[in-house]
Amino acid sequence: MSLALQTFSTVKDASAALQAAGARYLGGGTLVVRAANEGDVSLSSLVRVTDPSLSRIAVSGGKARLGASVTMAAVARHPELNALSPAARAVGGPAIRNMATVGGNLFAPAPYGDFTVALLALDAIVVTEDGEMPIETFLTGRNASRAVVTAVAFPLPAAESFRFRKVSRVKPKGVSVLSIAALLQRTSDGVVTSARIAFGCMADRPMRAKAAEKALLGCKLTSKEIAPALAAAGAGTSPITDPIASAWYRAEVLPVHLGRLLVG
Amino acid sequence: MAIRRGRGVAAINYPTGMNLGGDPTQALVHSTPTGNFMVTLSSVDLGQGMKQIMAQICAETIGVPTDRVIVDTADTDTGPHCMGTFASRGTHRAGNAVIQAAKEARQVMLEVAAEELEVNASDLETDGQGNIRVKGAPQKSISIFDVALSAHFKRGRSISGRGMFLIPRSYPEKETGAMKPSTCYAHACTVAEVEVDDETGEVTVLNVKNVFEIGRALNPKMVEQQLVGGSWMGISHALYETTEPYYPNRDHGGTDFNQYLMPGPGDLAETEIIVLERPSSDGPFGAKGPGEMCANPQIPAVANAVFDAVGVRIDTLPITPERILRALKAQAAG
Amino acid sequence: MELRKDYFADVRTDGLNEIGQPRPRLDSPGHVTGKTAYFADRNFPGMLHLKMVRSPHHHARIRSIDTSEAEKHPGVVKVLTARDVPHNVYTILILIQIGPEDETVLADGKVRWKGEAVVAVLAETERAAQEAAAKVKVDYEVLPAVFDMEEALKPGAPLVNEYHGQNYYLYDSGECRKVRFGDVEAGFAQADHILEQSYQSSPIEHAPTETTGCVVAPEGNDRFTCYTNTQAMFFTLDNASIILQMQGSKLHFVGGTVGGGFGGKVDVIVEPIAILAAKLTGRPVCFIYSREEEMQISSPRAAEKVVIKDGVMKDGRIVARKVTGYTDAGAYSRHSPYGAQKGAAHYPGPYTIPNVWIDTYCVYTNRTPSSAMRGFGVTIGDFALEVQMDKLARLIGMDPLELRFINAYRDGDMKAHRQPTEGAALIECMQEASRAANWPVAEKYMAMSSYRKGA
Amino acid sequence: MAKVPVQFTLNGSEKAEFVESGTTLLNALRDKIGDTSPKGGCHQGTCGACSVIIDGELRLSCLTLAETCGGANIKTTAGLAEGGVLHPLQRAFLDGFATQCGFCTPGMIMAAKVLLDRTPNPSREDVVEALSGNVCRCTGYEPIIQAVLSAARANSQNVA
Repeated sequence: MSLALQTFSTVKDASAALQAAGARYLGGGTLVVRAANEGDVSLSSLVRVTDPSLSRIAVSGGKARLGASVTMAAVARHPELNALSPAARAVGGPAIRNMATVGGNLFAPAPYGDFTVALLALDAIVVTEDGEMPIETFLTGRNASRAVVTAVAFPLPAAESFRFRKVSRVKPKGVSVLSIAALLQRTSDGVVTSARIAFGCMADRPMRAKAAEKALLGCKLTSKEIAPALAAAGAGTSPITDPIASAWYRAEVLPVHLGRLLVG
Repeated sequence: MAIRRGRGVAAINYPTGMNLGGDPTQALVHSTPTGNFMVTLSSVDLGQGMKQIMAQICAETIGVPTDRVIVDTADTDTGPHCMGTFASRGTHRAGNAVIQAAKEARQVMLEVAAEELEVNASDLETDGQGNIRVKGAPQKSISIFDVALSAHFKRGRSISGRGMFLIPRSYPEKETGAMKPSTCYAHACTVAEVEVDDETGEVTVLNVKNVFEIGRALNPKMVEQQLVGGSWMGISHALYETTEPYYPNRDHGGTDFNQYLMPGPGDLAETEIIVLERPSSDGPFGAKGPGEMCANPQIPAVANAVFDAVGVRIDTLPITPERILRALKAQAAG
Repeated sequence: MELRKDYFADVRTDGLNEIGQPRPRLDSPGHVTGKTAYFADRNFPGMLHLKMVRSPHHHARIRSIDTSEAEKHPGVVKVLTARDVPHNVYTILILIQIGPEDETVLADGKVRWKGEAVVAVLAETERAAQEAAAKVKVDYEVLPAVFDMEEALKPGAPLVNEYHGQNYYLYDSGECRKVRFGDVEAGFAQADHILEQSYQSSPIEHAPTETTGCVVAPEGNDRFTCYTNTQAMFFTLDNASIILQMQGSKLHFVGGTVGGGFGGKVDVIVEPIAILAAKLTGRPVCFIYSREEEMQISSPRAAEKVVIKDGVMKDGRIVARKVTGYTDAGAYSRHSPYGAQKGAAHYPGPYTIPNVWIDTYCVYTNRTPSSAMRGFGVTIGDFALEVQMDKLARLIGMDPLELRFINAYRDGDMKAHRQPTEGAALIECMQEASRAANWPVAEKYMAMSSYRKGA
Repeated sequence: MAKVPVQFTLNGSEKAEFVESGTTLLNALRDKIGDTSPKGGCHQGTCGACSVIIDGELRLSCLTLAETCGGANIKTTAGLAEGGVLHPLQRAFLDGFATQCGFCTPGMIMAAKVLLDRTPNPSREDVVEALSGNVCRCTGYEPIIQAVLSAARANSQNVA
């Protein structure tokens, strides 16, 4: 059996085709075409959708909606998505960014999925053809997910309230030792009133840093005041071990990099 | 947090050619009817530039410009035996074989020229531009083009030569290890300067100053290519590379260029290369093999620089941020 | 780059016409236009794709192999096992009389490392070959494996390779290659300080951008042309001739344009089986390593352990050096016995030391066989030696560069392997490095020369 | 095995071929069309040797299915020289001794071309970023970075 590509104009039709055994959704190709090239014979058909709305970026009223087929390059160069640009640029080299999609990144296993770390901190809504769900819910169940993701939506952060940091061994393009995204609301004198922090590589998929978030409330972003948040950063994490770094190393440097993101 | 700076030095030597010898290489050289020269080999160009260097060696020996030499190599139906491209042997072994073959061809060429000019072959010299002239009387000359035509169609001479280079094999004496591993050695000294982040163990190599002694830089731009690339690989070996990151544990081996770590274009150290030339007694125009040794001295130089910066010794390669951080924590724990 | 012509000008003739000139590379125009032909740029109609079924275990007995389902898979043309290979047990250095033959082309009864080739599948497409490979059933009895060299050398360790009978290569000199020079124990007794340190490395991949591979085409006259990126044409041809029990005149190898080697393409792994496949099917065959195979299946640079014990005087003279080197060969020899031996010749480094004792071992473990890589036998040794030099300098409170001047070899000095030093240039390299790096050393060192002893 | 038609413009000329469904653009270019300038270094999207330009954007042909390129305008290094005259990037790689084994070169040149098309006067940082998806094992990258910078300078001099 050869590998068959099936092209549909609607998500609905594609979704039906995806029910077949061995069918996988083709986004940018960086995950599934690679798997096929590497001899994953469990894959027998690739399903893609040409609906142009999947590639649309809509920004209005302080909210952004990114179609699932929007590429990292499209996010990175969009003038109204400046806050997200560092996270989009953190994915791959230029060619990968022209291919890798927002939808695909949601499924990328650690150490990949840096953009999803940002989406998690932004409390994005994942839109599928079956409806909408919070990104945390989506990530928890993503391995079993059969529904086609069509978009993600999130309130646009003010540039100064959103921070992103990816740590990699190889520059400028290397996969993550870890990545951190933080959405912080602060009073005019700098006191944190709300915090959403997400980590990459601290589990098999992006995760929230709830203990650190909580410890940050009421703090100013000084080395001294964030210390309890850094101490709590590792709570609930289960970092991956891979060729890039061990779980031990990731756990050790997580507070260091979180501290630099918050104070630096 | 502190970024701490340190520097380290290392000095090395490296044997040219297959250890203990016994690794022959042959070359054939012949002229075409219009005085171009074909070098026939079975040596392999891995990208280091073997073909170009053999062309220059042949050209220098025959006395023609390099663009009149064609290199036909790595076809076992046409090329004579070569042991292979490894052990920094290509330039040294194949170069010697090419010189020998080219000298033989040159001798025939001069003999034919001598007949045409009605002088003794020993009175002739080449001008390097494609002409043969009488020593001391350069107006009396003939082009190599005409000499080759004459050899082919008038005088029935084959302007050709055979070359073979073999360092006889040495067998180590069992109890003392007395042996002759190599006939010549290249040398290097590298000073590396690094910055170490003492909270993360991350190392930045700021600069490396490499001094290489390579016998003879046959083509300086190509020597530079190899030395710059080698210096990068040495740094890469020092800090990044392994197929088994948790050796001897066999798990988590990288399977792609994302997982197999090497410095990217944003990680480059400022690299200075200085070349010295002490010609070897048996190398082609004194050349030694710089291909392997140029990637060696950076490794200990970087290791020593890391110690200089943060006071911990990492005696296991690669010197990863994790190994440094563990050592720093052990140091702090006293 | 700076060429410092003032050094050694007295022994060198400059001003040649072609040598020493930065002529443009004749291969570069092909590279920049994409026209340079690498082996995989040759495509033949009807070419078959070879995929290898590999061992999922580090060490296991093969109880049975069932290829029936794979053979029936659409697009499959041939499935090869050990019994198809005429001379299945081989070793590449047999060509220079370094045995024993200790490795199989396709596993026969046993696998000794995870990734070892067991069955070769040939199919019309790469995809069909992959699908069929997944249908090959191999029944394994998993055996205890050993990964650590020290463990492997202990009595009672699992035996990695029966062709050796013990977990180390047996040299004519015994369990290791030895160098003995002077009296190392007397040297230690005389020394002001003793420093013994251990160094370790991990396996390293060549990572050429072009993976190892070949394309074989039957010429129709009982000859086979093998387009290959081997680093050694006749070495590969002659080994293929032995493995295939085929006269060398039947083989025609074409190569010589290689996308990076670094020592990774001298193992003769892909060519023999691809030629055999072409012979048995009468079809062109390509066998090209995937990147994953290049990373984890092709031989890496060996992991090494180096233990150095030095006796040093307060004035910086090293009076005794004992080195024990261990090369992790993995499951099979390939070039590792040669590499370990090269290490023995290289120690004690570019220094003149009166009392030297070297032992280098080539050790077998259940991992990917290691082999040649840029500088093997020396690269890791230099790391160990030169870190050791730094430690010695700090131990006696001396500048590390000055310590090296004191001990540097010079013309005429006797090396530990009993060859007099010729053509030394270490001192001049260090002098130039001292200047370039602004790392000052005492004037007496700057006045030294490799030409003769003493200032 | 199902064959499907693919049709696109390659370096200015129309190409139409039948390939097996699921064939990558890399394999279609190399095996069917005969343009072997894109190289298969990993088939994983991690080395950049297969880089081509599709409708003005740098893409990895090893991860792009040929069927998805219908009507596309594809450029490869093989089509870069016009009328036998090398492109300034090719010239710069040659003059700058920026090739060794040459296997990464076509991909590097594609990545650099996209950069210079959009950013005629790039900074070193721009060049580093543009080349970051392309692996070179021989050169240590510096000569390649210098070649791209030098091509940019040559271009701007020609324009001026």
